[in-house]
Amino acid sequence: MENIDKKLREEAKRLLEEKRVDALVGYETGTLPLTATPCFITNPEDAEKLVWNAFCTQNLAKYVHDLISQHRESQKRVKPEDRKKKVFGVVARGCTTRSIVLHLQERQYARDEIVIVGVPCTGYVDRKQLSIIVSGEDIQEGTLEGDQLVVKTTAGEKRIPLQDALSGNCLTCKFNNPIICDVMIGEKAPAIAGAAQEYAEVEDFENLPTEERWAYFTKEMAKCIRCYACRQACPSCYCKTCFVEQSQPQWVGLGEDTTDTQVFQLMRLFHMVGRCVDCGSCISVCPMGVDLRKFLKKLDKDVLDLFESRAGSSMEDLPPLSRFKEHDKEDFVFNP
Amino acid sequence: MARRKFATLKRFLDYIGLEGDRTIFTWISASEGERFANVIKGVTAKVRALGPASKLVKKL
Amino acid sequence: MIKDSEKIGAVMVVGSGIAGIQASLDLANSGLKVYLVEKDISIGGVMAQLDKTFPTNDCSACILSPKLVEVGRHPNVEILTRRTVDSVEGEAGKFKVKMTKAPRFIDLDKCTGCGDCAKVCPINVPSEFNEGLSERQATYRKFPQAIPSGFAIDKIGTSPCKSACPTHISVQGYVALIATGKYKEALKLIKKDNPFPIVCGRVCNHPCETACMRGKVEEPIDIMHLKRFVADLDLKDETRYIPDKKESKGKKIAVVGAGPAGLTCAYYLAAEGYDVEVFESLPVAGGWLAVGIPEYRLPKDVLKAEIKVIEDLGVKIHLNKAIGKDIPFEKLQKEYDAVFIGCGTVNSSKLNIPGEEMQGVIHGVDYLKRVNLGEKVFLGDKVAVVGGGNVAMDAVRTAIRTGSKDVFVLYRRSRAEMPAAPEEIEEALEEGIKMEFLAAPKRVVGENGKVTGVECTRMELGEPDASGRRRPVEIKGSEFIVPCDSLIPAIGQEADLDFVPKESGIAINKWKNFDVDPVTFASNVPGVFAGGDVVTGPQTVVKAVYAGKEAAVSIDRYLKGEDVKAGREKDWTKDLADKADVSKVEKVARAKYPHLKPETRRTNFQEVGVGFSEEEAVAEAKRCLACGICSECYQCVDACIANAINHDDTFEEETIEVGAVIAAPGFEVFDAGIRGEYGFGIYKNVVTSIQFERILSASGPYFGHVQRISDGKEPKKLAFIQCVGSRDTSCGNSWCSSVCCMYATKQAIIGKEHAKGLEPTVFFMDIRAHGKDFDRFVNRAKDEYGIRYIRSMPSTVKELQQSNNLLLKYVQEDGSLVEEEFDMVVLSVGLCPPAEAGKLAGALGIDLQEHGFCKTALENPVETSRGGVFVCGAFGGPKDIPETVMEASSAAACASGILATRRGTMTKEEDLPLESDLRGLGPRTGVFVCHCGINIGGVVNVPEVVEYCKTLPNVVFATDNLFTCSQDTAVKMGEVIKEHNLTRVVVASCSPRTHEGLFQENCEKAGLNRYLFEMANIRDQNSWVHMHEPVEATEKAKDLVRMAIAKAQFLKPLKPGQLSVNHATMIIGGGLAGITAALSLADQGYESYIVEKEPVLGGNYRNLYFTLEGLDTRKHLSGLLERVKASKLIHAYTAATIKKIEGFIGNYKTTIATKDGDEQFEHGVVIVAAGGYELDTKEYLHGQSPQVITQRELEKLIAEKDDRAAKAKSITMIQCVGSRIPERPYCSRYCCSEAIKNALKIKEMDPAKEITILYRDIRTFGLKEDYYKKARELNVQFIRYDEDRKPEIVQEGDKVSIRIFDPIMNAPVEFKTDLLALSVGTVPNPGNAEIGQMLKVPTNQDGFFLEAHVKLRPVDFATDGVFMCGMSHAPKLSEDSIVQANAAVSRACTILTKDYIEAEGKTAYVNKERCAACGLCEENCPFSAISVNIVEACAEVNTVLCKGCGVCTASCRMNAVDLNGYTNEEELEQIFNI
Amino acid sequence: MAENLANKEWVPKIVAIVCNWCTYAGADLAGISRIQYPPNVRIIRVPCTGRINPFYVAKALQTGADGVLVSG
Repeated sequence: MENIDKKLREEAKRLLEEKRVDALVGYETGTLPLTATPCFITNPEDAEKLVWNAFCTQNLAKYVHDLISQHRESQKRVKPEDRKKKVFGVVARGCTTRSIVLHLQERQYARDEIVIVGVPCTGYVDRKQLSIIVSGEDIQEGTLEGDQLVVKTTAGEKRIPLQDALSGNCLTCKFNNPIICDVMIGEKAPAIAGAAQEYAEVEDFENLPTEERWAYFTKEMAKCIRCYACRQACPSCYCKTCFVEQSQPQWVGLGEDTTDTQVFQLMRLFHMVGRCVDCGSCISVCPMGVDLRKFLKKLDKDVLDLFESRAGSSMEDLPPLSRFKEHDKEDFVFNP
Repeated sequence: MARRKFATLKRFLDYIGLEGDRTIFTWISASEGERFANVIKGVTAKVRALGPASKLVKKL
Repeated sequence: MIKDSEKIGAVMVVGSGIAGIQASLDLANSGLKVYLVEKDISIGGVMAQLDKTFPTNDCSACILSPKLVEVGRHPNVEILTRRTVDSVEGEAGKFKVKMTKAPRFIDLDKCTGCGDCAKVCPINVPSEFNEGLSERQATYRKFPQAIPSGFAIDKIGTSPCKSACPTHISVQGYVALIATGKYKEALKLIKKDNPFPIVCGRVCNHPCETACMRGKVEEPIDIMHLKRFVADLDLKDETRYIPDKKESKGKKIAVVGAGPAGLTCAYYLAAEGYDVEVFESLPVAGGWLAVGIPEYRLPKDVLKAEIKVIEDLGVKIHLNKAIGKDIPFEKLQKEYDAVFIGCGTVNSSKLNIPGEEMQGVIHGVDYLKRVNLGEKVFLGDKVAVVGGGNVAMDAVRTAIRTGSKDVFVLYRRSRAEMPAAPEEIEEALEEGIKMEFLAAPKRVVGENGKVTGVECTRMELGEPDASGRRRPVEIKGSEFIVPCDSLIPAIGQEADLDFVPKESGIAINKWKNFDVDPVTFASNVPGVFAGGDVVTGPQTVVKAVYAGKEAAVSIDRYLKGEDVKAGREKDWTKDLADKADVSKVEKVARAKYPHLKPETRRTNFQEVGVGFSEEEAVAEAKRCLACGICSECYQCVDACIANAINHDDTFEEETIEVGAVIAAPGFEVFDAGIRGEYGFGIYKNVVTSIQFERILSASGPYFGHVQRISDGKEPKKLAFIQCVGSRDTSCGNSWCSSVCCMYATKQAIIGKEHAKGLEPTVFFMDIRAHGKDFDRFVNRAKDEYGIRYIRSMPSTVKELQQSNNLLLKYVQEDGSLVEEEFDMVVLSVGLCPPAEAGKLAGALGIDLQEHGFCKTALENPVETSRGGVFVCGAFGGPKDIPETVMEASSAAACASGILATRRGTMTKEEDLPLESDLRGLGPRTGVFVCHCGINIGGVVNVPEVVEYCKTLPNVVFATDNLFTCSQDTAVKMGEVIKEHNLTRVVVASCSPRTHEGLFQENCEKAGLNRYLFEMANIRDQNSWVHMHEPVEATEKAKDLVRMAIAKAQFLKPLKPGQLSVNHATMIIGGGLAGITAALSLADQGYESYIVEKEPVLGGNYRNLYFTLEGLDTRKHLSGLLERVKASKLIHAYTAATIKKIEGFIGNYKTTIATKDGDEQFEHGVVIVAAGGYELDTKEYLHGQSPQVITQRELEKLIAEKDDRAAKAKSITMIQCVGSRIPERPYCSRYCCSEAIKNALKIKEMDPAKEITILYRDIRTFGLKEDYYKKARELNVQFIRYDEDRKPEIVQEGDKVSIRIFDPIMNAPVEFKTDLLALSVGTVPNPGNAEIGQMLKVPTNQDGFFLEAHVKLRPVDFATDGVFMCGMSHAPKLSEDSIVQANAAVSRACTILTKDYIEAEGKTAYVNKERCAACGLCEENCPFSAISVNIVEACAEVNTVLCKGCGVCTASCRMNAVDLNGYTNEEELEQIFNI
Repeated sequence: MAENLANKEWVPKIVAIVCNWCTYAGADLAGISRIQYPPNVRIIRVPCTGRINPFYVAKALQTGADGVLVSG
């Protein structure tokens, strides 16, 4: 790890010094123990802040998108001849690069507006899971030692296998190395063992009776407080005005009606067809712990099954809803 | 593209527990008057078997 | 030459299949007026009958219908149906066309197409549209989506029965109604023309039966007794028919005589609203019917019932009132407004022989009258009746019933001449009455003034007299005495006119009858009319009825002060429907009319005829042959609320002036019956391909279920036999029909899709898949669908009796004979010249070629032998749909080339009022709910819906209309819009697909933007489909209207965008296609820029010397190039490449690089004619052996008389080199023709040369087949090889040795050849991809350009303003390129002729604030109409390109794109209102 | 749907969102051919199947449709 951080910092510093990037988005150590938070660096010296470890949760593509959009927006007020291009660097693990691929395919920015600093990934720690493991105790201190988390809480010190605390999506991740990158930091990470079972949970759910599935959906959606944190964290959610906030027509009621919440979630989820990279950002930020992954993963599975496509898996694998094949499955068609 | 959208939608609605037979997709060409009537009969029969909708329905 | 200024800016298009439609649209869209002339009742041609189209399996109806609607609604296309062209005079630029318009019998201006008429029509005839597999009515529409949508009546003339009936009842009509169980309607129909059906159903002389065409088959229909069957409904109060009486006119009419003439006259006048009084001297009404005809034929109570109906209609009958005696005639004249005299002939004619005054002589009339009035008259045992008429029969049969024992007839001629009805004579004989023929009374013999006998003389028959009967001549000295107790002379009657005083001045003729006008029955004295026997002398009942009826019409007209006679003379023998061939009609015996037995009836007055049972009547009625097709039962007239039906419609002649003519009459399908060995028409399960097409069609007779005709079962093994009536000299059809291989493949595939277990087999000679993507289609049929192809023609088809299966006998390629059983056989029938080809060619003044197709020019396949007359489609030779469409456009280009200067001179543009200012008004909705006659109103409670609408938000006005589409409602709608300040209009009626445009126009005319209109479909999708659920249908109607009103509040007034058009064209490629296009554009008056990358123009065409048909292509090309050079409008850049193309339809700017540097020009459209290349092959030692050359090189050697060709003794050709292989799975189309062309040329030079052609399938499609035949006749050898057994080539000295497996010998053969010519195929221009990118247009998987639609838009790209022609599209022959180039020009002209392009109103728009420029819309748009503006980071819609499909809208996650007319807000509002 | 049907046997309420060129035309043809079918369908016409936003299906269900038919 030390080694990776070092290489990362060197690379970041060089990029900034050589003006290959105007700013770099990465992670720094968080204020709480066993956390990391996104950071923005414009000064080569600040590269020292950068870290890359199992606590780097958020998908930074979201930030890259925001930065570029903001910059572009600001340039609209500048005379065309004076407009400036800015290049952003980003520390990107596999799922982040998938989002970047998606952004590129969806023309959110050009390839030359970003420099991707690829990092290998073995998964990140799920704070909610960790909290459960430590029975909800406050974590006062914590370190990662090899594949063990050493956690100090009011109840004492506890050693936890890292594997047990990893986020669900990481445990079955098939894309734990960057899809595309300009610089790769370190060696590629080994394949994740659980990747073969990535749809096991979805398959189990599919086999439940209809009423149980509906009950689960209703239960999960009932937790939702419509804080929209999921949307804010999601790199694929970049609509300027989310449909929830649109009027004429108003698509979804804003009140506390349960069906409105269900429809909101349903439609937001459906916007992820062929676009969810399973980075887990939405889940990690959800204050209510809604099991969004259960549903997102289903969309992922169907897109793979129906269209042989996976969001952001390569530049050539275009978003499935922008094209069709003559021999797409038609088994959903009703024939009386 | 529409076909792809509805293929996914149908599976997804079914997945979250809305009875699949409530949302039906099909193709009927301009020369298929008989088929249209049969589709309506078929859809009505399927939905009738499910009973009145209650899921996702907004109560006023 | 006609001066430009005198040319007519209109074109006549003859024939309205897809060719005629396409030509019309192109012409009308480029500023010319079009008359689309069709002999049938609607347009659409054969394509409307097809189920799917190859090779994409698109639904034919789906792709054709929009075209039908477009041409039907086009303001500059006048559709003239039921027209035939008689002559075309004049010359190109100005023709005078004479046409005949056949009657349709339904007024298209009034017909709403609701179909109520067809529902009531009792006549069923085989449906032509379903190829006889189902039936249609005589009132019909060919298919539901037909244009014009109005119905027509199929009537070929007056049926003989109707013509023969003196009262001209629609006999066929009531017979048909009886056959369908509509007895009341039948009675009503009869009484329209004859108020005495009870009488005429019993005692008529029924000339109708004499005329009946069934008589030619076996025996006529028993019409009279069928009439009695329904007439007896009048016997009962609850079933009788009394016509509706019109409002009283307050006028009085007197009728003298209550016989059939008088009472008929009274009946019709009373129904008209007159007060009629009848004066009768006898104590009973009915005249002769009451006192003449005996009870056993016409029972008194039955007659009374009939007269009761007349009385109940308001006719007053005064009995025992003799005019002249009880009431003076003058009094009638004075007190009544008109008088009708119908008093009959009451006096018996005298024999005028000695002794006639003796006791015992009683005249027939008096005798019958006394008996009928109830007197008991006994005439003694032995009674002689003199005469052979019906009165004589009545007298003699009455006599036997009043107790006389020996009763006989004396008649001076023979039985054959007897005027009495044959059945009367027959019945009399049955009753034991004797007849003494050829005996004439001379003297009454008696004793004491009492008769004891009559002396007669013998007669013999001489020459025929005026009546056509042979005149009796007395045989001198043959007198003999017949003893009798009574003698009844019954030889005639006379009128008694004494009651009319001489002073009245009424003219009397020499026969002592009133002298009246034969048509009007008016006497010379105004107000006095007479008819019946009193005018004609003794005649039949029906004639009297006719006189009374006609007199009633006259009196009505007289009293209204109208011309009494005008328009009433009618020749009923004209337009007689008696020409049908009845030789094949199946015989069905006439029903035996049930009688009382002679022994039970002869002693009493019981009615002899018992009457048909219902079952017997219906069966007898079903024997009717429906001679006239339409029976004139007038059910349709009653059913049609729109009053559109006119049974008196007639043929009319018309003349129009046009500047050019396009003949597109299509083709005729081969009559499979000619190939008798296949059993079509004999074996039920042998059908033609066009029938099978209907079987497959979802709208066909079996709703798309594949089934056998014999038992309706799904077949398993299905055989297609190809080339039935094609490539077949035995029936004179030597040509290839060009489309059968493909349609059979399509039918096999679709059949298999419909019936999963189907196992189709195609028997063929060569598979001709010579079109774009055709081979791929056939490969799919083989590989994916497992369809079996057998290269053999079955020799016979035999039916197996038990199963109705079919046994096919065929010889396999190796010579072995196979018998195989199939469940069903489809004969792939060929395309023949249209039946009317000869007549049409004569009328148009054009030549036909040897087979009867239109003769066309070698340089241009749409040119005929007459200037200004063009041809397109299968009339010029068999071809498929895209070729037809291309030719149609091409013909349009050639026609408009002549008339370019007259564009816009005959077209119309409407002036619309300024739109009203709607600001501040908000949604004020007016709702119009349509009854559509009873189509909606009969099911939906329309007033309830209207009331409901009034309660809905934003509705300020709601009303109902009988027909919202009628002209008067349109006016009313306009007034309401203004009066109520409506800002939204909602119409609840039929389908917006057919009527939205019409109602939108109404809005526009009232100053309301046409997009502020919305429709609810409460007919097609409600009342018609829920006919038995009126309550639910009404609720549904309310819901549908509510949804429409809800949507309407969000509608916005839209202004379609406009774009100016640059009138120049860029043509990419200067080959044959490119220069043809440039020249054609120049003819149209438009500038063009040809960009050719080679240093010279001409392309591949430069390599040709001659065509198969014999055109000198060198000369042709140099002529073209000279014209290009001479034209000021053509700018040709050679050795030039395109650097950049900017812009879109109407406004392109292109930069090209030339040897002199960059050039830039602006243009409005692009024609891609980038051509193709000959494949560079290394196969078969090409490039290594000097003996191996290409076909193209061989042509050069031949043309330039090179030694290499001249000295070669043997020449071999290999076909399909580089074509039809996995890397290039397409056919290059021309190679077979080219090989045969060269072979024939060589044989022409030296017949001794040995020529061998190694081929896979010989594809000399269409009329080229004749050359293939010729080559075989000239001993050119053809050896077939399979793809996996290609010929093997080895160099041997200065020869090439060839080894090939000969499938006929079933062994390999080896031979040497001096020259080997390879038919190498075409590859697409490698530059296509780059051109495609610049123009944003796609190429297909082979690298050729992809057209907008393979069938109907073969030269268009999906992107507007870009067209293609020549080999950029697909490999093709030079003539194909010429056609397509002209077609591209025609399509381009639809844009170039406009100054502005008008966009669709309902187009997409972008909400910039929401757009994140993700580009999904751009990727999804099929028309390249939306794209992301990178600078603005936002999508933009090009409204001119946008077709309003809304794909972008639905794909936009941000909801940044929305679609005018179908906005999210509008659509959601509908969902909220379900 | 209006109230006076409420006391009858329950009839499902079905929304059909259909393409103008195909299914809508097919529905018209059913009418022209007088082929009877249950009166419980409310058709919403769109210019093309591609116009149909999947959201409409959800909204139709939320509005209380018992079934939604999407047909191109």
